[in-house]
Amino acid sequence: MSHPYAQTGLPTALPYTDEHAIFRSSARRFFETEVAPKQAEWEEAHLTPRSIWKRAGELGFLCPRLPEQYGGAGADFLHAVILAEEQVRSGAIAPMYTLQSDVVAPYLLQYGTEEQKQRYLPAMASGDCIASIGMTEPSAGSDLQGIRTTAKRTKDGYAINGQKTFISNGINADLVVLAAKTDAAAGARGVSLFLVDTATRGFSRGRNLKKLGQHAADTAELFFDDMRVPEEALLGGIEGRGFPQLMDRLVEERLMTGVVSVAMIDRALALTIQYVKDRKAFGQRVLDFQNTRFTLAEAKTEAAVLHAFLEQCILDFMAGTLDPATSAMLKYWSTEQQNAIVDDCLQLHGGYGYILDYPIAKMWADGRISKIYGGANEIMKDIIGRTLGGRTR
Amino acid sequence: MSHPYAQTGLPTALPYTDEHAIFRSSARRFFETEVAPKQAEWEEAHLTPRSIWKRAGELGFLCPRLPEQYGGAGADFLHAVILAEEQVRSGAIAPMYTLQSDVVAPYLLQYGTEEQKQRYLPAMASGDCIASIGMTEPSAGSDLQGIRTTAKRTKDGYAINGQKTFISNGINADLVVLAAKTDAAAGARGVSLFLVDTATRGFSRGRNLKKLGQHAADTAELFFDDMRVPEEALLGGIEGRGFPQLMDRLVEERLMTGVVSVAMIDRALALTIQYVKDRKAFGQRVLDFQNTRFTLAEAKTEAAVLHAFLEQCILDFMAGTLDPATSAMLKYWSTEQQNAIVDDCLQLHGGYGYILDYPIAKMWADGRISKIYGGANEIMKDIIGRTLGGRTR
Amino acid sequence: MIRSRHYTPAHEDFRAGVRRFMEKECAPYRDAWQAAGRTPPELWRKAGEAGLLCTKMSPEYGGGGGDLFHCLIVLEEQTRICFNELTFYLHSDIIAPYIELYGTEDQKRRYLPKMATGEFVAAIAMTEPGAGSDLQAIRTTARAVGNGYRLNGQKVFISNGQVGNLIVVAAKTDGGAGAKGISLFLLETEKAEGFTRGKNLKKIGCKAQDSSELFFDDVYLPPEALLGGVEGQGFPMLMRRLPEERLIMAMSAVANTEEAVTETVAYTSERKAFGQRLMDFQNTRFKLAEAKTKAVLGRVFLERCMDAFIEGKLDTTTAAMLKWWTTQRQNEVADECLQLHGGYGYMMEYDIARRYADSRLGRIAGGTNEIMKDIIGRTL
Amino acid sequence: MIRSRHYTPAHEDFRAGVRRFMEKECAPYRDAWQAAGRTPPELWRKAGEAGLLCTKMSPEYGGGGGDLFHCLIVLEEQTRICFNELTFYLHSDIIAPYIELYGTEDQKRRYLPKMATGEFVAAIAMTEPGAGSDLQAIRTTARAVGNGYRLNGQKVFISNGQVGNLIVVAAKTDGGAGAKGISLFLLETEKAEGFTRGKNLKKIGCKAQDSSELFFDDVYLPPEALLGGVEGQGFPMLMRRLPEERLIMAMSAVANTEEAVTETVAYTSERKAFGQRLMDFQNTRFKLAEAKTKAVLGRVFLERCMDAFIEGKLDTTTAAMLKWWTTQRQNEVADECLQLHGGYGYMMEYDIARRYADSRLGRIAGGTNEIMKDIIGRTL
Repeated sequence: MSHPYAQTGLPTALPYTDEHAIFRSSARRFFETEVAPKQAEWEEAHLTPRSIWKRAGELGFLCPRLPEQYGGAGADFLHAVILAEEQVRSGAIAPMYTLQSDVVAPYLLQYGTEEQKQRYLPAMASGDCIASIGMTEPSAGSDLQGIRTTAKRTKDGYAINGQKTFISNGINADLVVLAAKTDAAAGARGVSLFLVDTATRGFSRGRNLKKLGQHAADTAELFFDDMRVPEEALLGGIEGRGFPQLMDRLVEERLMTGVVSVAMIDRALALTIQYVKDRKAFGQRVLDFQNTRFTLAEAKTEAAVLHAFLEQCILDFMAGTLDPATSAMLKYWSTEQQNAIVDDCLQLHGGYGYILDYPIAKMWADGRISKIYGGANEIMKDIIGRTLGGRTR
Repeated sequence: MSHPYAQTGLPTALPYTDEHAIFRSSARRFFETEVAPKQAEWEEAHLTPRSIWKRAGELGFLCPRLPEQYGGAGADFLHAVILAEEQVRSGAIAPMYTLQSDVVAPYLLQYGTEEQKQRYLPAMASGDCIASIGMTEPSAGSDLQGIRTTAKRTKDGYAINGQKTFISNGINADLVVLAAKTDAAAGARGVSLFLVDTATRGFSRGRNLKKLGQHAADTAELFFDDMRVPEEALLGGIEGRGFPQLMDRLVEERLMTGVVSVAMIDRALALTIQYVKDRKAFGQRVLDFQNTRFTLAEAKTEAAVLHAFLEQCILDFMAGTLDPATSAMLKYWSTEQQNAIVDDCLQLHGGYGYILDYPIAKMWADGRISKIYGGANEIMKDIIGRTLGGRTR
Repeated sequence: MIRSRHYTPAHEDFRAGVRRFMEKECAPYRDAWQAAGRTPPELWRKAGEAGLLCTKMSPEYGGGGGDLFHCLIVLEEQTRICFNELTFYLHSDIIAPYIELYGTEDQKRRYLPKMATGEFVAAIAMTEPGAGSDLQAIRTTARAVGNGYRLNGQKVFISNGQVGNLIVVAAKTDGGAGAKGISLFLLETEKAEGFTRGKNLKKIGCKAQDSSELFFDDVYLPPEALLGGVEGQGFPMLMRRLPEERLIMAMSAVANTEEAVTETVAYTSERKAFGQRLMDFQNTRFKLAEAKTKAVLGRVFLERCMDAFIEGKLDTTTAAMLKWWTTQRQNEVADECLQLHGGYGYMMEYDIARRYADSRLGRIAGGTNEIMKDIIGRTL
Repeated sequence: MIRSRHYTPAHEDFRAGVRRFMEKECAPYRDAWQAAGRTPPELWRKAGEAGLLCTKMSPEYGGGGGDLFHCLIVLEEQTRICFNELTFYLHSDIIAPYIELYGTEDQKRRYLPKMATGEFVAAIAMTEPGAGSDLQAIRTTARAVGNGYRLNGQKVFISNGQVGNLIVVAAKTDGGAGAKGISLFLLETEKAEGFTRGKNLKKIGCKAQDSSELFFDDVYLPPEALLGGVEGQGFPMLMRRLPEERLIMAMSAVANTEEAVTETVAYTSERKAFGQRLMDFQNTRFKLAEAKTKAVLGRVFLERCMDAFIEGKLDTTTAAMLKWWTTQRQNEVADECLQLHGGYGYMMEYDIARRYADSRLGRIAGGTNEIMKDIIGRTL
């Protein structure tokens, strides 16, 4: 059996079962009928309503991988893949469910105390609690050790001061997993993560940032002005673990970025192949021009290569053997190809490609951030570059 | 009037006169009838015979820019351009006349003592003396300050020890302009240039290096084993001037590299356009495929852009205003485009493109060094990068 | 560095005036007009008053009597404040010349002075839903009725389609005659019954530049609406204008490429990461060196083509080369420069984000770059 | 790092033997054979003896009874010593299967055992001066005379054309029948009157691999020379073999890409400039990171396609994707890696110079990459 979005007849290497197929078709129905049709409205609002988070929770589409005791379904990683693929396929950029399910929830599950898990995870799975990650600062992008937000010990907890920016879900967030320095002198070892309730005094949100694309997804600055949090807010209860905690999670985050980018490529190709078949110019179909066929043949091949690589990465991840450098290759290459292919596809749309009524135009503007987020691709090359050496066989 | 090899109908910006046109046609005759037909023979020998150097001298094609008192014709820079273009156009890689005329001779003319000029320049113009530059060492490529060859003061001169590599004209050379350290502790200020007669004891030549292409051009290692040279061998008579002397000459050398690369592009395009018109596949001319037309349209445009830029650089150089960064842009961009375009042109030749009977195959192998010689393109980017800043208007 | 050699002191004075205008009358309203999706009529009147419109037009008709460099200066100065969607160039340097070069004396007297003052804002309507770069395939017709015409059809992607009140429309006066059957008409929108504007299209960038579909439902055109007074001249009129139009597109592309480099040099010289300035990373310097090289080559080629144009020697092929090369490089450089801005590059408050979004249009508009390559490929 | 998952201990033993053979019997003679432009017959006998030929062929006919990975291992080990022009794969994995799959029992018995021992060295003659990738346009004819054939025509770019003594020739048995008129013949060169070899073509790289024109002037072929014994089967026979042939080309491309990266990592880790290791420059690390990514993606895609092939599921389109992508990347990576070697990269004593020269062939041979894109484009 081939993957439903495979670019070739190659059989999938992933262990999909019938249950996955059922899950996929219900996810598809949800995204196609309840999420995608609202995108334009949410883009105007630059926000998604809480109701759609609740709805996803009801249907089991939030945090399905959590154990049942924390509100999840104990699902495997392929469920996360399916959800991401189906959301992309429907054309819905927002809500950023994967941020909730695949980025934030694992922090709590992996590092949190039992109390922290009980407090937040069921609410995240139900959609009652919307979560975000507070890492990036105005003066520190990919450079985590350069953060300036501080958490100073008080009698019964911490006083947090600082500022974060580019925070996805920042406007909606009830919970922020916040990186702060508990020991300014200790470098990487001085960074700790906190579970911050956004109802806390001293917390405030800045503007909903205007972005080049991804308009339905809220992105905010966050401010912390002598915000007091209790000791129990420290993730895992031990100071100075923030940096390794963040680092450990990156492999999975890059893998999810790859899943999304490959799905974007699949969608761009599907849309464009349809377009060039329908559209005529100079008396023939646009597909009939050799330039069109070659351009799409190249894109389809890149997609096929990426499918094979992504599946291998997923298998390795599920087996616990996906390493940082390989995940960095996936993130770098998939996002570069996504941008290049979407750009080529836009060009094949001619003037319509620049008009936001056409999905390819939105995909172009939405997708540009992928070469930057989750660690800029220059960081990926740096990671790969550091591991060079030795023969490959 | 447009340039004879212009890629568009744009008029040339260069002040060509009738005299230049006559010079061009006699140069063309020389290269087409006396030089190009011998290439295969010289490739086998990996060397050009001294007779063809003498012949070029007789005809006034060596060092024409030298003043008459030193055996030249007092010609302007455009004569150098014409000679380089016509040599490339004829398909002759060797002899490396431009190295003699446009690289070595200017060192002597600009920095030499009157005695040094009298001794070498007329012989270089007549072809009796073949010259080369000894800069690169096994452990120092583009890094001139890292050279290890030393020239130690003796009673009446210098004792030179060391090794050079990749020396063009190295097998034929009678004269080497040699970079050596006269003061190991003084960094860049410790480098001096010497005029070294290759008949001197202690000088020896290594192998004629086997290269990827450019087989008719000799390239050698040179060894200096306690070679004694008199004080008068020091270029200009003052120690420690070598580094600025080398640096000052680089602008012109990069400009000549650009002339050659653009001429290579013109030749590749002319050959390929002819080929795709003559050759048929699947019942039509290869030119009739859209992929062929687009590929060549792109190449022709790059050639047109480069012609405009090269002409501007030549004008600026003749006016004394061409700066290092602009010359680096020319060297970097023209050699990148040369390689990319020749590669595309080879591809359009199909299987024939890999066979050395076809000139495009040789051009591919010959041309690859251009991204490395005269300062690798990474060095060019470094030079450009250092001058960034400030508005352009 | 190679510098422009063409500016006289008068040009520099003009530049200073344009810059003041851009900073005072445009920059403060940029965001508002982008949100509105259009520029207001007052802007056009003010631009006319300030001498920014129709700078090349003969003073006899109220123009500035300037040259191609006035057009370049306006584009450079609007580029500097990252306001690529100001369409003065379209009105002044692309559309007005149709009337000045091809119009009857009556047409010139009627329209040109008011175009110079900004009372008339012009648009040109060529492209149709089924005919992008393929002009001969247009379906809009102007059927002779009495001594006038009835215009029927539909246009798309028309810049100034919302704000324009004078529209140059390409239509077929003779459906059977192919290229020879196309004529141009001057349509004053206020009087035009049956003329409607579609919605203002939302674009990736260039958001203050309105772009519309236009509909013509049996619109009556008097005989004097026919540009030049002779039918069937539309195609050669359009063809003859293409080199200059592509030259103008390249001006914008080159100016944007330069500005993107300049902004990014400034940004990377200040911004730090991992303990050093971004500019101190070799990757940053190399990428900017590549970008700068493209900017400089584009500038030199542009100026050479401008020289040739002024001498009457710019051919269609060379103009096609210039258009695709400069817009392609503009887009590449904007992409690299955005990347060097990191997350900020994706935020619309940074000009590089806007420049990137704007730049994507250049490879499509004015004939896609594939059309340009086709033109060049035909001459091999 | 993702690693190959397919090797059994038996494979590893085989690899060790191949490596010994390459180091002992090939590496010392590489330069001499490259200068000669061909490999000597003894090499083929020795390779047969050592079990390096026809590793996949059934033991019934003298083969090794192995799988696709034996072919990969031979290619990997010859790539390691940078000897891409050894054509064992062509003989063993491209040509021998024609006879084993399509031949009559007599043909199998006659040729296969001697191919396994290296007594017969095979070539396949398809391409003609006027028909590169366009097989249906071939003009070589095999005219029926008596109960045999007369072969007339000309072939070009035939690998092993000088050293081969068994040539599979594609010819038209029915000039009017298009693809259906093509048949394959087995030509033993020693007996073939009227058969001549043209000069050994000089190539950019792969210099020890002889490549020739072949001429057939009324060469008599007995009836049993017709492969499979039925006329008109040539085209489908060739078509069915294409996926595996392209898979084999990709094996070589991927192995070369990996070796280029490995060599360049070693070189840049040792070589210094401006006071630091080349590897310490960010540009070097980034370029090698890009190259390594391409190598890894190529390996994963290759192995996936091999899995599919073994399961009988590799289609023509996917094989075409694999061929162009891996050969394109091989060439790009060789170019970048050569550049990181500086002047040494241009010297033939450095393997990277040879790899670069060799790599250029992959984008042309076995159907140009444009043909691959055409195949893929047709399935959109």
